[in-house]
Amino acid sequence: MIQYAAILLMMIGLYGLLTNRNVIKIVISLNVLEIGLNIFIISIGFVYDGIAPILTSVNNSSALLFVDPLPQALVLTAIVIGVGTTALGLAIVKSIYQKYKTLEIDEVEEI
Amino acid sequence: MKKLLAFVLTIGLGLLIIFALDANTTFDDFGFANLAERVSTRYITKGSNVDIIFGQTLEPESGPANIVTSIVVDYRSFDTLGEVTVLFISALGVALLLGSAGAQKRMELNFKPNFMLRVGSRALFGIIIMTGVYVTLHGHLTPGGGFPGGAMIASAMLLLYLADDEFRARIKGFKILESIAGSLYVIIGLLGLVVATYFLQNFLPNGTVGDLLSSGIVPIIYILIGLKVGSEISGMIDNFLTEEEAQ
Amino acid sequence: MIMLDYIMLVLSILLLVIAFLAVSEKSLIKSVIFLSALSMLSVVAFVVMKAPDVALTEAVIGSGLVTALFVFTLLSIKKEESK
Amino acid sequence: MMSAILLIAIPLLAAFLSILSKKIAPVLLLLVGAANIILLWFVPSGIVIIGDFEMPFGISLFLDSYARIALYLVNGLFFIVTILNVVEYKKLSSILLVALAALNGLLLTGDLFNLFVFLEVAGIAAYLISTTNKKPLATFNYLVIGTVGSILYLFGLMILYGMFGTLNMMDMIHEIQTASIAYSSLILPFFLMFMGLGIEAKLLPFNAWVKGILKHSNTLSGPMIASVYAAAISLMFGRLINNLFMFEGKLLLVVTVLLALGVVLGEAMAFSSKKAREILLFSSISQACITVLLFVNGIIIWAVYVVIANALSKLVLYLIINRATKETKSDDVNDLQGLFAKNIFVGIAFTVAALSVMGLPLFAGFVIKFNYLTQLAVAGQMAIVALILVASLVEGIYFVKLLIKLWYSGEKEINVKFDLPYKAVFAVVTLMIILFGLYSAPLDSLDNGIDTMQDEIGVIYNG
Repeated sequence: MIQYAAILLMMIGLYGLLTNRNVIKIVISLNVLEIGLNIFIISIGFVYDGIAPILTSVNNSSALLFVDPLPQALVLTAIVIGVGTTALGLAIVKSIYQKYKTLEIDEVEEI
Repeated sequence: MKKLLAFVLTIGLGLLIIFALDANTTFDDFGFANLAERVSTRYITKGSNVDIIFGQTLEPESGPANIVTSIVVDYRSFDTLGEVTVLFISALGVALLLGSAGAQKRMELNFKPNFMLRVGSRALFGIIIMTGVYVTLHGHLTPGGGFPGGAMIASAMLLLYLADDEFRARIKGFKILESIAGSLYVIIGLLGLVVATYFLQNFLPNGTVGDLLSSGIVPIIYILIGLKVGSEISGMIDNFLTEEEAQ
Repeated sequence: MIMLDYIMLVLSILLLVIAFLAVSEKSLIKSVIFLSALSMLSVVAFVVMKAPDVALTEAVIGSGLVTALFVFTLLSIKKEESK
Repeated sequence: MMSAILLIAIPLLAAFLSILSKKIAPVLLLLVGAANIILLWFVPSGIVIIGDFEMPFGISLFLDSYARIALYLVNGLFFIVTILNVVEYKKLSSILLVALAALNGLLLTGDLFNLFVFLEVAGIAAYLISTTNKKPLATFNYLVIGTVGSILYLFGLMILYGMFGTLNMMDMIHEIQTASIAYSSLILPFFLMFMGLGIEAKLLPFNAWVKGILKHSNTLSGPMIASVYAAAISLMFGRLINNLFMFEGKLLLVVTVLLALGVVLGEAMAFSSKKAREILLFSSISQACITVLLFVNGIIIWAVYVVIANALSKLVLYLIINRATKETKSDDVNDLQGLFAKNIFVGIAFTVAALSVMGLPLFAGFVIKFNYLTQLAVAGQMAIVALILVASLVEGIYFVKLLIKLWYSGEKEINVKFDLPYKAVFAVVTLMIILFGLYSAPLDSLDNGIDTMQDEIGVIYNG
């Protein structure tokens, strides 16, 4: 169920990218797209009544039914890449505003 | 009108993808991921056919009890090296775009921290730093590790920036810390190449699963990543909150 | 449909509604708040899908620092607007 | 001890150290750039395991003659571009070091998720290099479209992971070949990954960012993005097309039509543009589409030669135009009129490079174009052969038009000073183009066998 929601979440992010003309809204839509993709990746590894892939004193043996740990390791990387790109995007947004005094793409006459 | 068309198109594309995935029999359905066919069985059983018991197994193939950490820092440690580079170059880019040669001073925002914020943040600062350090140190046992730990340390710095609008952390110190932590990570990797046979190989003993001082270089690397991520994001926050000193 | 499926159903609907609001909201501040709420909901989704590591990272980085960066950008733009 | 991983680790270590002091950063950049080329000479081929976990479980690099040629080309070009620009763009030294590590990682890595991480690192480095064009909106466009490209690639990759459960390139190829699955289920992931990488490789329908970036490029961002990045990403893309993607039936048709459209539209737009840099960027878009078209049809060795010849000629063309634009402050064709009247040598270099891209006899471009057209004809793709011939005709017309304008001086005198290192680079490239044009025997010494990934899989899995 969440897998379908994740795919639709990505599509809403894509919709945001296509229709928004405000620069900050585009960065927000990019974030929505990334959050959707992260949830989709985690949903690939989900197993019904599996437990979190961590050995603890309670569930201590490796024979138990675990959730797939690999997608979680990948999403850790994808989240931090998302932060890096968003921070860079916002820095560029600030320099756009300093140069053109507007956030709307249509009002910027950058030939 | 254009928005409605775009909306219908994207949702249609989404439904198309959903149907394609449903029709795809080899693609495991949600909740029925068949781990036996996947590479991750090796990560869970750590390559041994006998059970890995928390607190008893000695010298497993990869130390951390937290299997996700064993993937992030041991099995696929090269990904994390690339990952750290992404944050490094983003922080560098933000400094390049927003920073400037001249002296920087705090931006006067029409936001004066009131009494509650100042007192509250002093109390919270200690707790957040402690949690950040705890999460980083226990990365290989409990959920968390370098990335959330470092980000928590950076959010503690963020709290200081909010609590007092004259405060400026020592950026030079962050840069040196960031550079040392990053270079140490690569040097540990090269050490693995020189001492053992492969780059980023875990050449220290793994100890028993579940001890604090276990799994070789993994906690060391996670502490370095924690320091690096913490200093980078604090540097980013400083760049976002300062502006050119009006000469 | 076990209890888990009900939770997931509610979560999916909430996720989609808040995402659509975040994307189609006119005012920037509201849009950023919706994005932060979406980030918190994704943390709940990660916890439900048994991914504690990712939930912790997303909570601290996603809703904590990313929202802070957005708010700082908006503040500095509002300041220059008023100048 | 001497393993291929050093090509990535040494630039990364230098990048981390270079932020300590601004003075040593450019020195480190040049030192590591040269060290990489020398190191490449001693590095043994084969699979390089990282972290002591064998093939599908850990990450591994794969160095064969295909990757070695690509690495020589990318490291060499990178070194040339950094030498010419290090004095002027000192601030970007750390970013260029990270870009070098990322490009080497792209070409070497044998793991598909690792490829995504290096794509992001190289992408972010490219966004920062393009900020030197002082056009923040174009950089913003590039960032958004590049990130969407990486997200599409990751989405396709995770669907493949959901199906086959592995992330290693060789393991995935083996699984796809041995799994008895309906081809229709592979169409979605392959097309998503093709679109994601197509955005990075400047293929037509997805390259809205190229115009903004290369139209305002300077002597660093122009050659770096149009020549070094383009070569690295199309060779990596070629590696994936040869081994991973199996294009058949409908998907092959859709991809071929998309690429053919890219070639034609690229040439048409180049024909109609008045700005010198626009002509160059549209011609490099259509060249990129031709390269991917060749890879899709399995003509590997000639596609690699097209990438090499294009990278070298684009380097010369972009350096000359950007250098001239910096002096004359505009790259409109009539403002640059008579550019070569004063400096004949630079004019010859530009003409040789342009004619080689066009594919005129006597130059390397002709030999390469002749061979890949015959191979395409042998493969029975007559429609594509005709299309490329028409494209070359159009290309010939607008290049000759440009050359005539640049050679015969109009009313005002332009004298643009090209200092010695520029002339040295032009001399070397012109010599190579003419040498390989006349004496093309060494070109035939290599064949499609340079990409040995399939044999490696055979060795590993069938014992």
